[in-house]
Amino acid sequence: MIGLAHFLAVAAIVFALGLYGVLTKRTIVGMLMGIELMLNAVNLNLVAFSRFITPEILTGQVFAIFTITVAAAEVAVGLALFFRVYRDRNTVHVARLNTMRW
Amino acid sequence: MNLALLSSEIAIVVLAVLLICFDLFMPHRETRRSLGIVAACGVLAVLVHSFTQYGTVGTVYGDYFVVDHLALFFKQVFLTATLLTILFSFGYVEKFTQNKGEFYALLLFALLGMMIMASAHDLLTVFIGLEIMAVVFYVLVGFDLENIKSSEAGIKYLILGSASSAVLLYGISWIYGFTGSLLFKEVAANMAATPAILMGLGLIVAGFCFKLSIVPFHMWAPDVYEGAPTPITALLAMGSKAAAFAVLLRVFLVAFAGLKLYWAPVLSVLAALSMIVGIVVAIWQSGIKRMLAYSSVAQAGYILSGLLAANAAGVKGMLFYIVLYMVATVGAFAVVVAVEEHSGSDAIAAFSGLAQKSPLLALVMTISLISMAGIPPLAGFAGKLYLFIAIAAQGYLWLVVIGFVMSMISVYYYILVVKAMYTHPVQDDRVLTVNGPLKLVAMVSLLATLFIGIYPEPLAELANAAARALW
Amino acid sequence: MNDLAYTVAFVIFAAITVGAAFGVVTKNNLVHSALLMALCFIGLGGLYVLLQADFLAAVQILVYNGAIAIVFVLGTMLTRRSTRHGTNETDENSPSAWIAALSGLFVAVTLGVIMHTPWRYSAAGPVQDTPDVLAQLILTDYMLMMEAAAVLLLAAMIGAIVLAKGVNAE
Amino acid sequence: MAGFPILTAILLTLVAGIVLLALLPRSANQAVKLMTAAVMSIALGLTLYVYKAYDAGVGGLQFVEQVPWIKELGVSYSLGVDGISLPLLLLTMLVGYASIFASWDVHERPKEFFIHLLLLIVGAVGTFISQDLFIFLLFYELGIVPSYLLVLGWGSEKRVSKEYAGMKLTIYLLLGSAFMLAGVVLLYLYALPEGLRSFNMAALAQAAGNVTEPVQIIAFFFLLLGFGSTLSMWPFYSWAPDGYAAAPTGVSMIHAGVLKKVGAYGLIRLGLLVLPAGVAFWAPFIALFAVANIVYAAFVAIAQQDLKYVVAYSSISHIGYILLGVAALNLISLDGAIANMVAHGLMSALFFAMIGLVEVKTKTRHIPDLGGLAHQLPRIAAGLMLAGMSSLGLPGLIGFVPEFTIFLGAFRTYPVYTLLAISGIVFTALYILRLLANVLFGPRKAEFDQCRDASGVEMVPLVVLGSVLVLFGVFPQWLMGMVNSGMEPAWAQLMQHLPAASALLGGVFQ
Amino acid sequence: MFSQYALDHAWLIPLLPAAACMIIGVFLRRLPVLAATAAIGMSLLSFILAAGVAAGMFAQGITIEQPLVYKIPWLTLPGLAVDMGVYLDPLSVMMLVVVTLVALVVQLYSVGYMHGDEGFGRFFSYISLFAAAMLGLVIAVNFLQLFVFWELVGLCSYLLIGYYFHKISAREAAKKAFMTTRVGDFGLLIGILLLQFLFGTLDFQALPVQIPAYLVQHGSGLLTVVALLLFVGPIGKSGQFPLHVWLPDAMEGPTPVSALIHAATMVVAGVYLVARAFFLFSALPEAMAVIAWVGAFTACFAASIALTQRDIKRILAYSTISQLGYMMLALGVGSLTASMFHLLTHAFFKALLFLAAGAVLHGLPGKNDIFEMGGLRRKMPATFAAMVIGVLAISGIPPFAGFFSKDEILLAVFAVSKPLYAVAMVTAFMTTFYMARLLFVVFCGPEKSGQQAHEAPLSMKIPMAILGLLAIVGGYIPYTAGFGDWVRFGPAAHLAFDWKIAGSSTLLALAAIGLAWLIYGSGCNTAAVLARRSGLAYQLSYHKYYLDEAYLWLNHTLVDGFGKLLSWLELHVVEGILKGLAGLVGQLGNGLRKAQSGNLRVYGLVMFGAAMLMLLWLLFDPLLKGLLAGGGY
Repeated sequence: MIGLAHFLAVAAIVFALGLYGVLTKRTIVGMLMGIELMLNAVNLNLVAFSRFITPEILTGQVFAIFTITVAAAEVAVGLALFFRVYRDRNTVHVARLNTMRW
Repeated sequence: MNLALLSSEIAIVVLAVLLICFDLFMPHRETRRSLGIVAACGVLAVLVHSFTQYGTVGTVYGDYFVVDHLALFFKQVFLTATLLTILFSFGYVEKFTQNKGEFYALLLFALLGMMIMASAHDLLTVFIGLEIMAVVFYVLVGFDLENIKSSEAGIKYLILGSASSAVLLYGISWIYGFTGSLLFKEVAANMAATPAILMGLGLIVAGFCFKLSIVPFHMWAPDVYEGAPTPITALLAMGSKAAAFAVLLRVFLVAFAGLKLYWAPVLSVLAALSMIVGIVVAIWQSGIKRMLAYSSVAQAGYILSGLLAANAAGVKGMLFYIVLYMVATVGAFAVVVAVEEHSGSDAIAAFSGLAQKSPLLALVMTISLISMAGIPPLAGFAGKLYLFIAIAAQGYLWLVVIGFVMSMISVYYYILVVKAMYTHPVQDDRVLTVNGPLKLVAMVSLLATLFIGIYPEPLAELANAAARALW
Repeated sequence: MNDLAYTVAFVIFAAITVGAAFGVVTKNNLVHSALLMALCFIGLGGLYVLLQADFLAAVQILVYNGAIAIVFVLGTMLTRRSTRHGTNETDENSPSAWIAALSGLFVAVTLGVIMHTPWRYSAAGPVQDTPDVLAQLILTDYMLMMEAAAVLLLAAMIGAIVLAKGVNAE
Repeated sequence: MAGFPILTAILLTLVAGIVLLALLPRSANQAVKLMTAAVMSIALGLTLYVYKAYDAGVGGLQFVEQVPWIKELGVSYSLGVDGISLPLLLLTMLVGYASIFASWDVHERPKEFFIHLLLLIVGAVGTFISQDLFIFLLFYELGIVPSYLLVLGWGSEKRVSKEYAGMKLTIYLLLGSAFMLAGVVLLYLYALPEGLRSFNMAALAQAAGNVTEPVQIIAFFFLLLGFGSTLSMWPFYSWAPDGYAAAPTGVSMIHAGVLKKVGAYGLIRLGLLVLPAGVAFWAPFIALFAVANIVYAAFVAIAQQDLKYVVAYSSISHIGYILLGVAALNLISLDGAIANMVAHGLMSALFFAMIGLVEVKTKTRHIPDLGGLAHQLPRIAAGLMLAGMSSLGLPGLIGFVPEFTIFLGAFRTYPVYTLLAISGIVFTALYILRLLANVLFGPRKAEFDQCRDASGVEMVPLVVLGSVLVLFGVFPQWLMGMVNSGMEPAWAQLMQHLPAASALLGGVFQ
Repeated sequence: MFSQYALDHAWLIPLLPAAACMIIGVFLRRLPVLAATAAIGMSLLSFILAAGVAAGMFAQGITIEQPLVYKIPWLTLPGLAVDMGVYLDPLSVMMLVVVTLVALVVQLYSVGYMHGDEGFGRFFSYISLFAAAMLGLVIAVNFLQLFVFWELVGLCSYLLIGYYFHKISAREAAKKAFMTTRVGDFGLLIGILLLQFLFGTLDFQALPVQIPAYLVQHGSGLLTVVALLLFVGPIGKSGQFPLHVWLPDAMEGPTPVSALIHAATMVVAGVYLVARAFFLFSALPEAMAVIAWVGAFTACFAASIALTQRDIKRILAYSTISQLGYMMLALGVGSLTASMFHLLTHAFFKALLFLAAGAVLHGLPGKNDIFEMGGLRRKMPATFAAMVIGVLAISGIPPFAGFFSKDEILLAVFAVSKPLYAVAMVTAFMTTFYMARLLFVVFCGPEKSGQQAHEAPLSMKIPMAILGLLAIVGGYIPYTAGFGDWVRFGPAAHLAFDWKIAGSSTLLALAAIGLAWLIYGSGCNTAAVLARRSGLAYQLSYHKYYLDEAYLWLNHTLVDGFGKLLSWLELHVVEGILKGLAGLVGQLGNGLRKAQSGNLRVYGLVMFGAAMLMLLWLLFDPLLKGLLAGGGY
């Protein structure tokens, strides 16, 4: 029987994969994608909890909706900044973003 | 439901939207200082208004949004910080080639985010407030289009910030999952030290520590502080940090109060690490903004330590410290802004001979820095005393010792700035002109630092009243 | 829906989600990654359906697939690269193995947590008409949050425009 | 004059001086100095009145002023003097007064210089007259940043650069005070129960018995670290020689003469009188450190070639006597320790003032380059001689009686250490006599024939400090009686708390 | 009556010279005539007062047992009450008279001797200060007062030895004097502290009452240590072996100073202290033995050095050391009377000898080697006469002053210990020999070439005459006037006379004079031959047994070396540790700073790594704790 644990496990794996993406990707967009994966994992978690823990109050789903909203806002701003960086330096590689260090 | 409780927030939104509209209809060549003045006046009005809200404690829309003394206290801190930031950034903003109007509007949006955080009484509201503030700050950090550092800082802040938001959210989801609620009170009621809760706790700590720039989640701070437009750096240091603390207080002292046994050791280590790392790394900095960034890391460690007391005295210490840190920071950054405008550099070397060019600015800088270091008779000392008395009473003597020792070591790099200002020769003979609002901010900071240091009681009373709202 | 079908559906959607997510982070081509991400979101939408969150599944597919994934692709295009190859490669300097280990450890710990937590399952059945309930919730209890989210979107929009417009627009 | 807040008046006079100085134009060289001198004169006059009007027969705290300050922490603006603090207040004023005149030759940015100098003095005055720990702390570190700036802006370089010396001084003192503050926090927390907590020193001293022994031991350890480094206790003295050598004359005078004593004062007021069990535990270590101070520093002083370094190490050596007096833990040695603070303050200030003059006149402090100065500079020679003689404890000068009483008291507790300490007077004599011989006596050197002897304002430090050295030397009761009138009641109070600690004391308090 | 007035105002005796010192120091430094007048006037007044006190003492029958004491509290602390005051008994009155008299005479002499010196005023101010301090010492009512003035006379001695401070030798000698006596004071101070510690008082009246009881109760062990520590002070001050080395060097001071301070008064302070504290010493046989032997050895040792010295003042200095040894010896064998009697006569004849030597040096500027002088008796007849009287007096030829006192000592020693007596006799022989040597070499024989010697002026002759007279009659008169009835310890000690001892010592002295004549006076060239023949012994004596060199080595190699070693440690080790610590903090900062590489990925990795660690901590810490406690979550 598929239960809460399975959904949570899927969410955990997706979250971990997102994490891996954020930490290994070379470009800003790749990193942003990793973040999106993490946020979606969170959403899955929330919805799963909503279903199994508080099925009559949909707090988790409401939260997930807000998460989606926020994710959209973040992506918008993120891509805008990504354009700025790209225009400024003509590169998309994060490793090159080290004007400021130490 | 009492919408009057929301009046401050509504006023700020309206003000922000109005600014955007005004900006649209203003002639292109206008400096937009008028917008700044409008913004400042508006914020000042809200600040004044907020004092009338004392005594009217209540919640709006269920229990999700609460207006109590603690929230009011924090809101006033944010309002003051924003007001002072706006005042000293007139000159700075005029250097932007465009988007000056949006700058003020966005500042107000950030302020709104902070204010929502201050009142948040559930994890969702916390999250929304946090995100408003964070997203606006991502924009503001990257706002200086002329400066490639600015966009770099912005994207770094955004990626790390979003990732940490995701972590925070993931943590929140576990808490929700186990307790079945997002409201702090219900969370507290359904609390049990299960793995899920501890996992959520750990992730939430990580998420907040990022916003607070607590070691080892601080690594974004130096880069972002350095790259961001200076007024934004100031507001990041004062506002964003204070807002995160506002939430932290409620989360840990209301929602997670029962888990003190678990989070206190972790937070004590993090606080100690912040004090140590922030200070030893700051020693090496040659740019003042970066130095202040590390210093803010250490200061966050100090403030965080107050949480360990988990009682009104500790919270009072934190609130007190937040205010004095704001006061000192605003003074320091006002001077940085003035010097940056004058010399185009934020290197410590740019401060050479400032005492001769402008004794007032040099004095303000000195007092601010020394106050941050916590040397009597300035405000920083009173703040540290409140904090450390509270936590020592709970047995964290080792942390007190580390705190005092590190604060004294921090004098080393603060005093290097002082030395540059007072003993190094003037580099050029250009006259340093300081505009009125900036001078006003500097004076306010100076007097407040001295006053709080010598007569801390009024502020302590205020902080105490605010702290009691938690219990 | 019987248990077996439910299980099969879960396995399929879970496999899609996880497999696509894996592809997102391992593919070297950004466009491929973006498309795989869309697939992943579809998988997630399926899982939402299995969780009786049909409205959310719809939102998921609309917003994420329709908006976010597309924004990513567009963003990639806008960088005006002639070839898409190597646009999303893993940084050779990053200690991938360690990061993989970290992620693996994270999963392991999380699974441990999931298994060792005494979940307080609710016996109540799921809400059938989720859009209605959600609307109720959002416009009453979470009214303020919704307003705030609106402000957030406004601010993000202004910010994105300011940043994307750049200096040249003058 | 009853009820007139004279101690506040002293403080306010100095603060008003600072404000007035800040208002003077930057170029007003002479006016700045005159203003400072006037302010100090008024303050000194008030202090002398207090010293005279203090009723030693009654003893205890007098001229008390108390205004609630931060009620919730138990802080009050509480000033007052007793026999312990009054001599030190007088010392501060005398040394401060002399230092103003010793700094008369400052021509570079005099306004800043004198503002900073006055800040140092205000800090010291405040610590001595405050009867509230919080107020004490406010003043305690007031001088540190100004000291740094003074060393940097007006100092000189010798063994190390002045940047290094100034930084070392600053960081050292601050690190010490970090521990001190931790100790204060402990003290505050454990002395009185919540709700009754107070920073009032008298209240803390009354509650001395409440603190449990382990806490006392830890708290005293912290205080010892803090006050010990201010006091340049071995092994925390390293800032002092370089700091003094690098600092301008007036600052060396105040630092060696007064600010160091703040450490000793704190150790007695906060450490000894409030934490009897703590002090009993640490006393043997303090005694050991004291002997190390005395002997080690004396030997190092023997090998120094720079006048200021000799005196700096000498001052470290003398601090050992004060520490020994504290460690001996009996009334007479404590009397001696406090009186020795005054004695050492005056003599080291005089020493530094004279060395400053020598440096101004001859442009060098390197002993082998000097010689025969008694020919050209007889007055300065007399000053150095006076300082040197009181430093080696010549009876008839201020140094003797305090040292004698310390030895007398310490002998009871630590006979061996005391013998070693007394042997210090031989080594002290050795380097002091060498210094005097090599600098003042010997063939006339032609290169110093152009030097004019001290005259006019330059004589003020010599006359003021010298006459007090002699006066208190000839009439030691004026000093010792005052000190004892303060120490005796405090001691009696301490004795009430001692049963708790007596197990540790091992028969020290018989 | 004047004597009553004097007794009541005895405190003025030290204060008058002190006033002179102040007046001269402040107003009259540049006015030589007035300065001298003030100093001498004050000295005269205090001498008159002292004489009045003496008269009063005789009239009122103040004895050792019933002293007249005035005191005022000086220091009153719990557990330490110290008075300052006047202690008048025959012992101190005798000293008062001697000191004021010699001081007066020497000051008179100085007017001539120091004439034209640029530091004339300074000289008189110092010497007045000295007189004040010495008188204060003499009338001390307790050990602390004594110590206070003891140190002050030391200071004056230091100042006056270094009077010619442009001379390196003078400044070194001054330093040496101070240092050496300081070593003695180290012991004295500890002794005083112990006394205060043991008895709770330092008073000269209270202590004698307590000591017998203490001895009965606790035995003499600790008290002997105390006494010996106290005795270290006199060893330093009175030039006893091994701390005598400063006294010959002290001759760098002006000759009147040598006469007053380093012959007649200050150096006997040590003897006086032992006499004053005789209630303590006499109760402790071991301490007495030590004193006796130290005294005897010093006497003999110093005399043996004096045999070969060439500097006229150094010879006298060693003679002083030797005579001080004699006095100590007398005290050590228990005869306070003999010791004090010798102190009295010695003050006269030694001051006389110094004044005469001063006259020689004044007449022959720039020379002090006796072998560069010669045949001066014709050019300086008065000086010669004075010298002859002095030599005869010190040699113990009857009826000169030294004869009586020396005989008393020999008598007392003979009664106690034969070996000591032998030493004393040998010393007496050597004393006479080297004094005669000095006399013959300087005044007899041929005149050395190119000497512009001239006789001393009247102002120097009159003092010499006064002292000459005293050196002649100063022994006989007290002897007959019952000195022992007054100055004594215990029962009245009538001055005895033993023909055998007196005769043998006189014969011995005459033999020594004869031998000296044979070697130095007769014109035969025996001196050089003798010097060569006696080889090692001569070298040892001539180089003062290399004691100075040993001390120098000790001082320069050990003390300085240790000091240098510690300063090296200070500069390199202590500083190194500090810099190391600072560097450590710095390097920590630097390392952490390097982690801040600007690379986003590193930041992320650190953050998530830390978050992971934190999770593990939070999850496993309670687990572990729970397992240990036997439960789960």
